[in-house]
Amino acid sequence: MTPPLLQLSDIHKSFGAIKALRGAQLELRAGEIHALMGENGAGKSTLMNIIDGILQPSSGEIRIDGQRVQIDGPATAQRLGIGLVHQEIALCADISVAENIFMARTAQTKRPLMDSADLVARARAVLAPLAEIDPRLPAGRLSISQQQLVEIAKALTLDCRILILDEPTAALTELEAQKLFTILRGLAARGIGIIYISHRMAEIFANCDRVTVMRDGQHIRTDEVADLTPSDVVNAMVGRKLDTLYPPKMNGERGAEILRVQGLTDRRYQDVSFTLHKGEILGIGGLIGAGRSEIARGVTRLEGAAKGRVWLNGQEVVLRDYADCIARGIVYLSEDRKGDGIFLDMPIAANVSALNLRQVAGRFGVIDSGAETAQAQSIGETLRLKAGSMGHRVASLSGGNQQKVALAKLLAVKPRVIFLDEPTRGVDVGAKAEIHAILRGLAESGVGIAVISSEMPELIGLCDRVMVVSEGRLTGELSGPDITEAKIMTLAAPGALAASRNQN
Amino acid sequence: QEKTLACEPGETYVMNVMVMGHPYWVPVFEGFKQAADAMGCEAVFSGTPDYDITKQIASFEQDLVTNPKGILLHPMQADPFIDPINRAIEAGVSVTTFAADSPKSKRTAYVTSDNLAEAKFAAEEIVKVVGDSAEYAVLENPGQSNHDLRVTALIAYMEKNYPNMKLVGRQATNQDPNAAFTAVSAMLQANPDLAALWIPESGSAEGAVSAVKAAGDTLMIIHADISPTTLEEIKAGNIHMALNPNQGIQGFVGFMNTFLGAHSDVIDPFNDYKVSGFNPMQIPFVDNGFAVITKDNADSFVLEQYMAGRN
Amino acid sequence: METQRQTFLSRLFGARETGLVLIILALFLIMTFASPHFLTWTNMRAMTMAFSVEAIVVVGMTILLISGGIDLSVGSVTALAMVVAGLLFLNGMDPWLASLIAILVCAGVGAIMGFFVTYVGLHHFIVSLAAMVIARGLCLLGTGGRPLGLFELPENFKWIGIGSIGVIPVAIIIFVLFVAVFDFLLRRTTAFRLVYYTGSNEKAAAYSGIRTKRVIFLTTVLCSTLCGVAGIIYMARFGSAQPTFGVGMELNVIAAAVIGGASLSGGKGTILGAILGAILLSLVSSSLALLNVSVYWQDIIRGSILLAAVTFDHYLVKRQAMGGRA
Amino acid sequence: METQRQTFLSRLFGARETGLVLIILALFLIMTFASPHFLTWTNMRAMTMAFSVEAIVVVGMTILLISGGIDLSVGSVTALAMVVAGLLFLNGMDPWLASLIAILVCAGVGAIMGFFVTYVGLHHFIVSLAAMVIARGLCLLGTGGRPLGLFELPENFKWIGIGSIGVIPVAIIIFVLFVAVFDFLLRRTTAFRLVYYTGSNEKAAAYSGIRTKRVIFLTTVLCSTLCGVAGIIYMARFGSAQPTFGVGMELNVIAAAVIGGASLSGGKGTILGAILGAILLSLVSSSLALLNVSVYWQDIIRGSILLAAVTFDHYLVKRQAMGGRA
Ligand SMILES: Nc1ncnc2c1ncn2[C@@H]1O[C@H](COP(=O)(O)OP(=O)(O)OP(=O)(O)O)[C@@H](O)[C@H]1O
Ligand SMILES: Nc1ncnc2c1ncn2[C@@H]1O[C@H](COP(=O)(O)OP(=O)(O)OP(=O)(O)O)[C@@H](O)[C@H]1O
Ligand SMILES: [Mg+2]
Ligand SMILES: [Mg+2]
Repeated sequence: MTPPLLQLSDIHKSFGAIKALRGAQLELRAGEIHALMGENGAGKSTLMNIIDGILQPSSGEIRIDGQRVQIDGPATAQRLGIGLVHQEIALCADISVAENIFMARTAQTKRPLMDSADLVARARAVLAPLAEIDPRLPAGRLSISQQQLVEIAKALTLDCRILILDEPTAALTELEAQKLFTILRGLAARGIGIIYISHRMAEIFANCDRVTVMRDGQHIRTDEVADLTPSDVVNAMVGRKLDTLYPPKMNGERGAEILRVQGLTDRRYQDVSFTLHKGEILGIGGLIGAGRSEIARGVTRLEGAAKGRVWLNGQEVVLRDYADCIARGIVYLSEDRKGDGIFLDMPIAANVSALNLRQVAGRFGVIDSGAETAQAQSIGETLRLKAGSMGHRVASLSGGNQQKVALAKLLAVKPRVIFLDEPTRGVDVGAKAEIHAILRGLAESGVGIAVISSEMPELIGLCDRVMVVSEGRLTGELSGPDITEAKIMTLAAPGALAASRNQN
Repeated sequence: QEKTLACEPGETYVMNVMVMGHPYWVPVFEGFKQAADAMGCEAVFSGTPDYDITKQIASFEQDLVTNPKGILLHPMQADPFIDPINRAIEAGVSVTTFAADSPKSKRTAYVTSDNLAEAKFAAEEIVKVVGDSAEYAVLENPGQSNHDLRVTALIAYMEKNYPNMKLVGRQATNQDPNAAFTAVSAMLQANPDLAALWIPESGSAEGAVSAVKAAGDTLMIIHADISPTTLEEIKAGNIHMALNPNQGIQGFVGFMNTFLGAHSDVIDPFNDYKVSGFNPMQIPFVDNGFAVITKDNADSFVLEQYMAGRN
Repeated sequence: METQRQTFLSRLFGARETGLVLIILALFLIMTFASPHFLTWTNMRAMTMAFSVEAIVVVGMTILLISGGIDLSVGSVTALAMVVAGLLFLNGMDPWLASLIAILVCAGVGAIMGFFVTYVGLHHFIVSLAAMVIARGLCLLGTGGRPLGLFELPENFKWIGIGSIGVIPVAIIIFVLFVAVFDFLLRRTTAFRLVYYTGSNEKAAAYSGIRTKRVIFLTTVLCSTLCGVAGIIYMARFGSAQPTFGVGMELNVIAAAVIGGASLSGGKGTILGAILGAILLSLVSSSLALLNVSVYWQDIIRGSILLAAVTFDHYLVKRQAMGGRA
Repeated sequence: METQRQTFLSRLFGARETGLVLIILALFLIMTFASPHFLTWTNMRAMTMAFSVEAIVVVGMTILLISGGIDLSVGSVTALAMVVAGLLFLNGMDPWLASLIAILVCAGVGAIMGFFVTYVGLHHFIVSLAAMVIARGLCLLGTGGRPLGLFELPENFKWIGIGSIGVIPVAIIIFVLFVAVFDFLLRRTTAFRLVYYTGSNEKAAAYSGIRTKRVIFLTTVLCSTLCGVAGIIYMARFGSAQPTFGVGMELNVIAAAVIGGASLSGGKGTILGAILGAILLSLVSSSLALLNVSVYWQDIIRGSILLAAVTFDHYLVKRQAMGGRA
């Protein structure tokens, strides 16, 4: 019998007193797409970083083709044919997309001179099946989902036998995810082994061959996907049964209007009007680059200089800047948690309190660190935040747990209106259900909630009403049983607006 | 007790300066040591390596902690040292200043070369060489008092005595040869008739002479202080002359004054010192003079040769 | 036992500062054996006086560094305060009023820098470099390059520079006060917490509703204002105003802050750490002077101790960071 | 028409540099009218000579800044090269061999700094500050603080500092050569592209298999090596080795690079831009000297022009960036 392509056995890894991995194992065969699943903080990314040589295991062994290997860094990993798409996007912001994509090549090349034209042409070819991105733009100018696609393209250019993707679709819509899987299928057919990490159950079951589940740094089970049901996987991940993934939807009539936006217009979107009501969760759907994030950032005055009128609880308000919005209880959760969502180098507690320090301060603005910690602790618990202590830096958390901190930061101010941009990006199923329940509770208590999500099941399962954006314009609104994947996709497709106009 | 002029065993005198690494201090301290040896005293060189007044004051006060008999001080600035000097005097330490003064303090004496005399000499020399109706220029180092004095005094002297001498350039180059190179290059461009250049220190003189050479010009350069390079340029005839303070005598006389201030019991002058409580050893100003360095005597000013065999 | 001691120190100084405290204690111990004059009241006093005024500038620089800025003009602006106050006094103004105006002028310089940084969008480095040159030029212009003798300053004014309360010099009391107040403000108050947020991730801070431009503007002004305060105390101490004062001060001050844990990329640092950094630098200089080390060796030893101390501290902090996660 | 002109300049200099070129041209025009001596061959020659050697240090600093580093020791290391070569020469060594050894010593200083930065993990700022102090100490120790007179250097050696080929000074030719070569290397070669990647996002670069520590180590060594080269040319020019040479040079050199578009946080900058920055700074100084502006006004004017130039350039670059999107 031929040995497996990659075999990890009994891997241990600690960070100080935290044991991130406690005897993890994984076996990857050539030509398979192998899903790796586990709760936030289970140790998936840590294990992948060990395979790529970014981290060194405390103990354990790695075999490739049955041969024991020592991987001391990404350069060595590349030589062994390992490619990794990191969970956290890491691009050189000032450098062109094309150069970013071929960075690893440039590092290894024997050729002395750059050939920019050739680089751009090849980058275009790699990007073409994924998305339309101009390879000459500096990477920092792209939206977070476009950057994610560039990261994927980067890995695809590596000449690798083992391809690891750590939550590549967290910021992508199903459309891009489908394109990605088409490519991955092709690669697998050529004998490449693929490790695929995701919290999106549907993706796994539609596309993967086998699945390994981890919990608390340990191996729980490895099975053929065909032999499992989603609830088996969830069970293995969280160690208990999850009754329902989504909370019940609003029953009866929606309540009073909380927020009304009319005629919102800026460079990249025109004439956007919508309302938020008590008891109701509004979804905002659309394709990548449709302008959903920009609309939310326009309302909250975070970006651009949008024209348009806004009413809060029936009163027209003039919002000057985001500080103004926060003062009125209108908040926005960014889709780019690392870029503008959290303070990586600061303690968790200080992150959670950032939006309104007065809440944890006594007289004369003196911060009560006890109250600050307690606040982070209590919100952290409801979000199932896995952290050693509230005094630790956010940078030491796993990706999903960082997302929970970003969310906790908003919830801490008891807002009246929340715009959530990809709120559950990278969050595991268990915590996701928890977050959805919290959102439902908030909506019922009279908080206006708008959720931008690229994950179709989330839009469908969570929202009472979905408005769809295409090319900077609202193309339609769906509610109740009309919220289906097909209808959303029709409205989201480019040219949908023209099509709908033609119908009328 | 017998009144003699000699040190007790272990009696120590300190010479305290700023920018201790500067070569100017080397022959001064050599003179200081020679005098100390002659009197059987210990000599210590101290101060701060930096151009930083707070650090020099701290080092002065730290000197006091070691209980010296006297301190020969080069105060970086006059007034900031009033209080420290007076406290030292009160504690029974004799303080003499040299090369820069703190006139409002109670220091017993001030030893220096007379910058006004240097400036006057330089002015007369310029007039002697280029005539009394010519163009001249100066480089300066604003903020350092002796350099400042050398320049302003020369300009004032010229205005008063040779009204036809025209000052066509005045640039701050702050002892930096590269800055002097730039400034003098530009001066030569702007003033084709420039005849003479007065520079209050040697660092700028090095840059100036290389600029003059680079421009293929000839020009009378006269500067104060000396460095090995300017010495060579004097020998080569590219620099007309340098005026160098008599450093050895400055140190020697400086020591003597400090020492006498500490041994004032041997002095009983015809004045009111007993009732006024002053130290009888009071001299407002001692001129240690300066040397004129030209092609002819340049060989006597090679510091390396002088220091060879000494410590 | 050892752990207990470490915990005690850590609790007293905060984990980040323990390393520096240990290094300083070690130097103290060595110096006490090396020189009989070291552990005397006069020497301690002289050593403390040597950095106590500059420490006020260190406070301002640290806060600015935390917000993500930097200021090269501190030396010139300190001199500018002396010169402005000195000129006004010489023209017959009350020295306290003159000082207030001088401090306001410094704040104005800070405001201009802040304007160029936040509203024009230039980098702190280049703006403060220009300010450094311009402020120095103003000092020269105001004085003709010569120090202003201010011997006539009234005693009650000079008191802040050379007076004592009991045996403790007023300048040292002022220094302790500034450090204590700003350390408290920075550690505990909401207003100064915004400085950390802004420096840690300016965009995330803006996305948290913090008016980051205002924060950066104000820290820039604060730093210049503290330079002004330092300049006034120097003037009272020296009884003169020196147009060339403080050349090269910026490197010393930034070094103190960085040794104390501040980062040039913002978001990190404490006042206490920065002051310990300043103490370390000053202690090394003073010790070398006291031991009368040859000047030709002083720089070499100073640089090496600096490097060794930072390296040692680095390893200590790294080890603590590991343990600290527990 | 105007657009066309802009495009022509942009194509010639790259978009980033056009603003600076315009500012320099404007100053040129003004000076040509202001002084009849400005646009003369001798003046141009003198002005170019004034910055041509420092420009070599600017090249090294720019590359280091792009990689995310910084070096405060450039002035001392330049002086160290002079002193080492001077001492060896005075002890009878061939000046060319002595220079080579001096440059290697400088490279060694860079290697030590690089070691502390990459393998120990300290910040460039503090490491190079220590190196600055130590290198200056070595200069003092080697010379006893006295400049070394090297009048005896053979003519063929002095030629690199003061000689000419035809009418063009050798120092200028060397300068142009260094700038051209390094500009080409940095723009076009794969090896130097890695410097940009490392400086732009060290983590991303490391994940791509770039040995970022090695890149940072090498740029640190390169910067010190170029200081060594500059020191040797200075020595040949001045015929002396000055232990105190280059005090404060670091700020000037960093300023040139930053004006030219380099960023203190790495990943940005070009050699051409930095050299234009150096030219701008030097042009202003030379012009003020040529116009014989009062010493007391010079600093004020210099600082203001610097600020104005950077502001103008900033708006130009911003507008271009906007336009580029259309
Ligand atoms: N650099 C670090 N320092 C300290 N702890 C760390 C560090 N990196 C990871 N950890 C801890 O190791 C554990 C595993 O983290 P890891 O990132 O591997 O989780 P994950 O399974 O990828 O989770 P997610 O689904 O949220 O991405 C977490 O508890 C995390 O806090
Ligand atoms: N021509 C352009 N100029 C500037 N930015 C652009 C341009 N085209 C696309 N972008 C970037 O693409 C992003 C697309 O907008 P936005 O993020 O609002 O879309 P979205 O619907 O939320 O999709 P995504 O999933 O990409 O976030 C913008 O944030 C913007 O940064
Ligand atoms: Mg992960
Ligand atoms: Mg979006």
